[in-house]
Amino acid sequence: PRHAAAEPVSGGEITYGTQTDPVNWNPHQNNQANAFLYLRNIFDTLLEKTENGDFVPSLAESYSVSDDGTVYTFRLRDGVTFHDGEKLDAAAVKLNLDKANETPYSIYAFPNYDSATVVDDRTVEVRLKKPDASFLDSIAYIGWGIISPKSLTEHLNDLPSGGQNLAGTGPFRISSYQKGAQVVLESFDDYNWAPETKAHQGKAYLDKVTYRFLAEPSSRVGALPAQVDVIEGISALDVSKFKDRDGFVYLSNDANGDTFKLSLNAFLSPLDDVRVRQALRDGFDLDALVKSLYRGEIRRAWSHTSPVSPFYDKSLEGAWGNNVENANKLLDEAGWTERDSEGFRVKDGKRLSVRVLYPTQLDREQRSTLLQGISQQLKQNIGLEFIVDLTPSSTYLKEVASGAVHIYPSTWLHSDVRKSLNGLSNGGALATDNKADPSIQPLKDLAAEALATSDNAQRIKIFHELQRKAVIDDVTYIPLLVQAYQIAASNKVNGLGFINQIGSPEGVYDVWVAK
Amino acid sequence: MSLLRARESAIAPASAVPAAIAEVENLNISFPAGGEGRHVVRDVSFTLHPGRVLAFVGESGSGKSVTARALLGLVGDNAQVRHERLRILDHDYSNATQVDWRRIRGAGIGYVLQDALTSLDPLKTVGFEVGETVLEHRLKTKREIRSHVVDILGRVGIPDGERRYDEYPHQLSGGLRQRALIAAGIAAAPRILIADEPTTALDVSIQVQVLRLLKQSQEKGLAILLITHDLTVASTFADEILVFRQGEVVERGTAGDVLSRPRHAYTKALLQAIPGQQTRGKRLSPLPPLDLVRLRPPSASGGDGGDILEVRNLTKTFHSSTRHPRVAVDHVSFSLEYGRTLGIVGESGSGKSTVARIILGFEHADSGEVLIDGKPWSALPETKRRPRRHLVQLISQDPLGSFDPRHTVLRLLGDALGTLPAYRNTAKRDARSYELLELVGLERLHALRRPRELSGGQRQRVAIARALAVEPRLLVADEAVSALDVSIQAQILDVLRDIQKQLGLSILFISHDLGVVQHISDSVVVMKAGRVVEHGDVNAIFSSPKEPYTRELLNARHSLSHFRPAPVDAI
Amino acid sequence: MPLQSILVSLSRRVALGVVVLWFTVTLTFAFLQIVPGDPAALLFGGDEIPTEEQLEEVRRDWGLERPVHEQYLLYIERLVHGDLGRSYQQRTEVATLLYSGVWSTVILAVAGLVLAVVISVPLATLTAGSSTLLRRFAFVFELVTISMPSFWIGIILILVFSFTLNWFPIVALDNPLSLVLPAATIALGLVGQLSQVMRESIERALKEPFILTARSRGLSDGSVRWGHALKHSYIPAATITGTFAGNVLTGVVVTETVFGRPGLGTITVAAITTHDIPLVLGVVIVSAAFFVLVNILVDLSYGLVDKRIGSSV
Amino acid sequence: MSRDNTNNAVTNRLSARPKRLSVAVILSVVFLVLIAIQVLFPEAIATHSPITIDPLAALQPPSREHWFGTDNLGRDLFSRVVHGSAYSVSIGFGATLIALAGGIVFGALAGFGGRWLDQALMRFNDVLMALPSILLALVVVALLGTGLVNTLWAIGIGLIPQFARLVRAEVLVVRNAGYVESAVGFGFSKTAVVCRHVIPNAIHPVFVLATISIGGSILAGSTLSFLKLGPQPPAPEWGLLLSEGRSVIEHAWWLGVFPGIAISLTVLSVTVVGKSLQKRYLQKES
Ligand SMILES: Nc1ncnc2c1ncn2[C@@H]1O[C@H](COP(=O)(O)OP(=O)(O)OP(=O)(O)O)[C@@H](O)[C@H]1O
Ligand SMILES: Nc1ncnc2c1ncn2[C@@H]1O[C@H](COP(=O)(O)OP(=O)(O)OP(=O)(O)O)[C@@H](O)[C@H]1O
Ligand SMILES: [Mg+2]
Ligand SMILES: [Mg+2]
Repeated sequence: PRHAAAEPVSGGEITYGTQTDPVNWNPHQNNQANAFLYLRNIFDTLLEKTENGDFVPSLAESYSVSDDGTVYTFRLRDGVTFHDGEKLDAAAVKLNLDKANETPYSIYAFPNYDSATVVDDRTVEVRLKKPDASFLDSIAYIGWGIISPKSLTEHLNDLPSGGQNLAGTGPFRISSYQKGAQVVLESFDDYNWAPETKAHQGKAYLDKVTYRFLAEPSSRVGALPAQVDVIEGISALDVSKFKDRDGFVYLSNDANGDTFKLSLNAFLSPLDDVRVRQALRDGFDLDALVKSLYRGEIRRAWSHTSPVSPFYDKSLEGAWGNNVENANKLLDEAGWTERDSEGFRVKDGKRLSVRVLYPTQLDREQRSTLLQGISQQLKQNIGLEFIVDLTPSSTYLKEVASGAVHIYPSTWLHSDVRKSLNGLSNGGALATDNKADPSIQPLKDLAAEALATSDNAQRIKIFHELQRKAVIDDVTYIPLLVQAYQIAASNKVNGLGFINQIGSPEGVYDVWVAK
Repeated sequence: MSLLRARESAIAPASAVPAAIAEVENLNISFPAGGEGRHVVRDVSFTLHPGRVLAFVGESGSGKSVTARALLGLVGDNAQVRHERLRILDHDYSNATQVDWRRIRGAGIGYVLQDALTSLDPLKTVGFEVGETVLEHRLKTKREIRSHVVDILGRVGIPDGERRYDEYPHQLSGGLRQRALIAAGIAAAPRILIADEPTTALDVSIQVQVLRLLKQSQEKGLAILLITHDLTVASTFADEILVFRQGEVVERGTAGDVLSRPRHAYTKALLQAIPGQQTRGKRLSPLPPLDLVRLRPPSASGGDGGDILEVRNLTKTFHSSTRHPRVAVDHVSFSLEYGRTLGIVGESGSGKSTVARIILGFEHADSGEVLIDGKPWSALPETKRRPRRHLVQLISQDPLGSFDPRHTVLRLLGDALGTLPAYRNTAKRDARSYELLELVGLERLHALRRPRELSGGQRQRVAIARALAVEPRLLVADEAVSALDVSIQAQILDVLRDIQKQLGLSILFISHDLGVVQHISDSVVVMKAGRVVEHGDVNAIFSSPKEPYTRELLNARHSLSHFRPAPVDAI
Repeated sequence: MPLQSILVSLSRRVALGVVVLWFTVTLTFAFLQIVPGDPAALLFGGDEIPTEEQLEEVRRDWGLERPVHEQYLLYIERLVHGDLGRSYQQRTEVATLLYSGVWSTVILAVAGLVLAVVISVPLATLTAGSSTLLRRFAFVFELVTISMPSFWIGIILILVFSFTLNWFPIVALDNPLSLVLPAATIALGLVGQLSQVMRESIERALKEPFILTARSRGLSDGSVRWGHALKHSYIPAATITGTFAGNVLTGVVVTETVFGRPGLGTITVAAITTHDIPLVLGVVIVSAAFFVLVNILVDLSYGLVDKRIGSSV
Repeated sequence: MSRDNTNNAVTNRLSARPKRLSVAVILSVVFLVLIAIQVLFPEAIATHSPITIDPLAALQPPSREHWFGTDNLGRDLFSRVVHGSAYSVSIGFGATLIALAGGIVFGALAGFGGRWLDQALMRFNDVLMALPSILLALVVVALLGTGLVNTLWAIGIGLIPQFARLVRAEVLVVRNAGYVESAVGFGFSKTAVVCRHVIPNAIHPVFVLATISIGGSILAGSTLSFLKLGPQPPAPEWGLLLSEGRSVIEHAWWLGVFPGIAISLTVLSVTVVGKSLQKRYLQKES
């Protein structure tokens, strides 16, 4: 969705208050959805994803797929140059694809990627190990943004920290960057290769954009409109300041990809008993919590998958949750019948207790508050101790991988079918696929089938099956929120929008300021 | 009383007294703060005349300073000042405003305080301070000020004024500092100079220089108001003397009259209290002798002829990281017989206290030895010495510092008694403590006070009582009376003598005041730079000193008591 | 010989400073040895499990395979050459990262300090030893600022002066006015203590005889306060300002976080949350060096203001 | 030196002694007593449970039912503040106790231990001083993790140098005091002198510093909470409440204001009491 208005004008500049400083400016290494709005200004991808899930040309003027689905041939656009003056050619693209699939350098390596070959100056051929429907998602994803070969060869180690040596082909280039404070981008005058998903062609309207990192939500909100022109990330309470107010534009968008959810470790006692997992899922009133916290600005989730995804299973809506009576019955059945002095259920002298590991750096939009609310309700309703371990520990991934954590709240913001399927088919093994439990093999086979098929209807069917299994039958996931993004701006700013592929705020190529 | 011999008058006879330039009638000052209100000056009247010196004498706290400050309007914000008449330099200051006062301060009346180190701003140069008055009253421009100040510095006898101008007070010796302060006082050519204890903190020889300087100013027509507690100074310098007591003037008259024919009992007592050659063997204070017979004499005194203390060849060098090693005590030997008093005199830094500290076992000598009662003492390890420590007791200049501030007098005495096996029992201890207090002339109510709640004289009595409590044989008194007023000093000296007489104690008496030493000692040790320069009977040494240094010491004191106006060119 | 004595005291302080720095460095080194686990993994930091190649790189950089005493010598040698190591998380030299933040922080700290002095000096001088209304106001003002967490002060300042009144922007970093509120936040954290300390010493000075002497020369109350008494508060005031300057990060961490300003504070917080140990060690060493330097300067300045001090050392 | 300034000073002081406690000190003491009651019997004072959520009553302004209003989960803020006092008070006291213990050990060792030990310990102390306390705290938290107890250590360790310096200085002063020498002169043993005179006299200013640093520790604790490195939610620690409340300050002022007032008043009271103790002490000393 895009906010459009009449008569765009060129020139001018804006200040954009954002939530976070990119941890890493190298698109191959950045996984913060909140940082894509900068990267999308600087880098282009070979293809772009449209609103309805198709792929259209961007740096690649066209592409074709072999019949067996293993060879993709990309024809590159002519006359594209990088910010540093390098030319875009097949060799540059091959270098990028190879780098983007090289671990540990890249975090976006594609498991079925085999090799890329330069056919001629403007043609690249990519070979896959086996057919994979999610490949084009990666091609269009900013994680595979095309970086100047000079940057990649000569300045590889400087790229993460930003700066002049970071060159792409996008409509803006970095003018100055102050870590922890702001980045200033200036228009790239040669830019003339916008994909058709954009509202205009040629160079960007704005001459300059200053992204000011304002981590405090109240600072962003307070600074608009006197000190900044646009902000992103607006808390539910603050929405009323801008929504339907004179002088402001307010936009919000549901994220594509996954929802914010609890991943349950079905291999760790007491969650190894499916009845306990079900009881946990149904033991709290998510609707009420979400309503009081987010005042209708953010929706509760019903599935592992976002409702805007084509793979979303709508039938899950209303199919689970807030059934305290049944939850208590399930726990009684499971043998958790005694109570201890604090009112928690006990079995064989052990308290019914789960540990939720949630790193502070991921905490935003009052998610830890939501978890506390859930914890409180579970205690009151079903006597389950739900310990929210909110720590800045950087070792949480290791801990999660070690299997010692019961619950891991997360969002994989990704429209990447593969990741989604991987998650859905892990049977409660938490974010890792190294848990080789035979019981989850059927799920994995199913996921593999969905990836390999070229029949979209078949894929959707498998997706629905997996979602239902993960949420209703196995309870390896408890969906909580539909992730959403918000933008507010002074109403002289036009052309703001969101990235089709994942739903987070878009770059400012189409943005213009009314005189 | 040769010390206080009336001065041969060098001033004009009374009939020719010039017209008064300041008149104060029935001045009353009180400090109402704190509830009851303290009336510190009552109905004081006096006049100042050009070319004449008026002196205020009296004990500490008698109201001398506040009276003088009333002339400047500087008594303090919290003071209540009333008077029937206050005329200064032909103006009525009865209802003066701050602006009026500021006009007269410095320009009309110069003010010189005692102790120049604290009366000069340590962070300002000498030149700045001297010139400040002049600039404040716009008598000279900034450009002219330097030469003016240098000129004044020269006039008060500071040579090399150009260099001194940029120096800081701490870079000047005591005498120079006091001169600089006087220079600041007269820089704006005032017609009245108030000198509040200008010589108290100075060595005898420097006192002489400063007084000469004042005398010179007086001869140029300045009216001087001199405040001092030192009767010697007042007698040799003032035309008229006012004796203060508790805020009232008890006696007034020409210097000669007041000092040679005192009428008021207080003045008499004051004069009597000054120790020296003539007072040997006499009581200084009007208080009756203590009755110490009840105090069991300390373990049978050795009595005949033996030495309680023998100091052999003591040497002590202090090493410090920043300075050169300093030989504080250099081959010092002397001895003290039972029941006698030995005085140690010498200028500041000559090693007197260090010797005392070695004798008390607080410091280790590098070489040499101290014997007590004929037995080894300083060579013993502390654990061996501990059981005998009670034999030697210290009475220090700063009794307050030697008391744990948290303890009451009763507890202080009790703790000391507790070291004796006979007083393990608390009841016994308390009884004995009260007894001791009574013996040194304190009352029972003092027993429950803390040291800070006692006056200086009372504290020193407690210190003495505490020392006596442990039945010592030797008292070491290091500047024990230096911090006290003359009359209090007189009382303490009397107490010490009573103790010695009645209990047969030996006393090692350290003081820089020759008069005091002369009064109390049987024999004397004169020290200089860590060495003993002379040692012998007190009368013999004071009447016919052999060593030049001893003569020097005595001369300085002599010239002060026989001060005559003299040309001031000499430094 | 004043110059000589200044040089002597200067070299003594520098030597002492070097000892303090050496202690700090040794402490940080010891820290790496003591913390359990693979030091290479620790140094690599971050959230992910490093690969063997990455660990190998760390080991090479820090000489971790060598005996401890050689590691120590290598560590010292690198530091002597100004090499603070590399941040494996940010893939940049620690020195570069710190340098990028240092100016912004220094400007903020100095501005905060200057503002604190500008507020405290008149506040203390005018209210010392008096019982006016102003004194009461000062008393309340100081107590309140002392009792408020500085992030809270910052938030209130932003709300009132930036967002509501729009007087001082906080977003536009190139606008010098954007420095006002952060500097005020730092200043307000210091003003209470500073003016109390200054007032105490001014009051003590006002009771000294030389003040009476100065008054007796016809000086006005103002001249006595500003001309004589104020200077006597320099040493205690400089001492706490010195400790503050050494602790500059404490104020700065909070202020930079609240105001979203770049600088060492922001870098520190980020380094801690991402377990970027080489960067943390770098910050420790740099701030220790800064502390030492500032305190040498403060100590030297004592001698300039109070000549007694220079000559007695 | 005028001959008997001491005499004047005594009388001055005697007249100053009966000066009554100021209103501020009385109010502070009353407030601290209230806080103490809260810490000991939170249930008796709190009107609600501090953790029970009530989504339907979220973000209500102060009312008769909810004196301080409610937070975004409908928890009663007044009750949370009451229960939170235990956290803040234990941070204040705990950190100070740690600093006190460390400072006394360090300072006494340096003061009594002879020149070399003194030099070594004081240089070590300089190092600790040279490290910004916040950095020290951050490193401790990074190493040990967050949580109440770790917060105590983080803050307490940073305070040690201050105490160590003071204890050492006091020990040196007292050790050379006349009354210590005088006690030796009476033949008391070294341990007796230390126990009877040195420690009791050195402890007072240390005690005053401790009082004042309780307030500082509470503030430092709230700063750690602000940086998300202190006690973790749902602990109703005041700094945490304040830091959670700050983001909604424009909509729900009470969430920011009441915890803020709680912190400030507590720190204020502790400081006022500490300063008055200090004043009394100095008055006694001078
Ligand atoms: N500002 C003041 N407030 C209260 N009492 C004061 C003040 N100044 C002086 N006094 C009291 O007034 C009395 C007289 O003091 P003053 O300084 O005149 O004594 P003095 O005779 O000069 O003594 P000294 O020889 O010690 O200087 C003393 O008891 C003193 O305590
Ligand atoms: N603890 C010490 N360390 C270093 N030097 C010392 C020490 N004690 C005394 N001195 C030095 O030893 C010398 C003798 O000092 P002492 O105190 O014995 O002199 P004094 O005759 O008592 O002088 P005063 O009359 O001023 O009391 C002085 O120069 C002094 O500076
Ligand atoms: Mg006086
Ligand atoms: Mg001496």
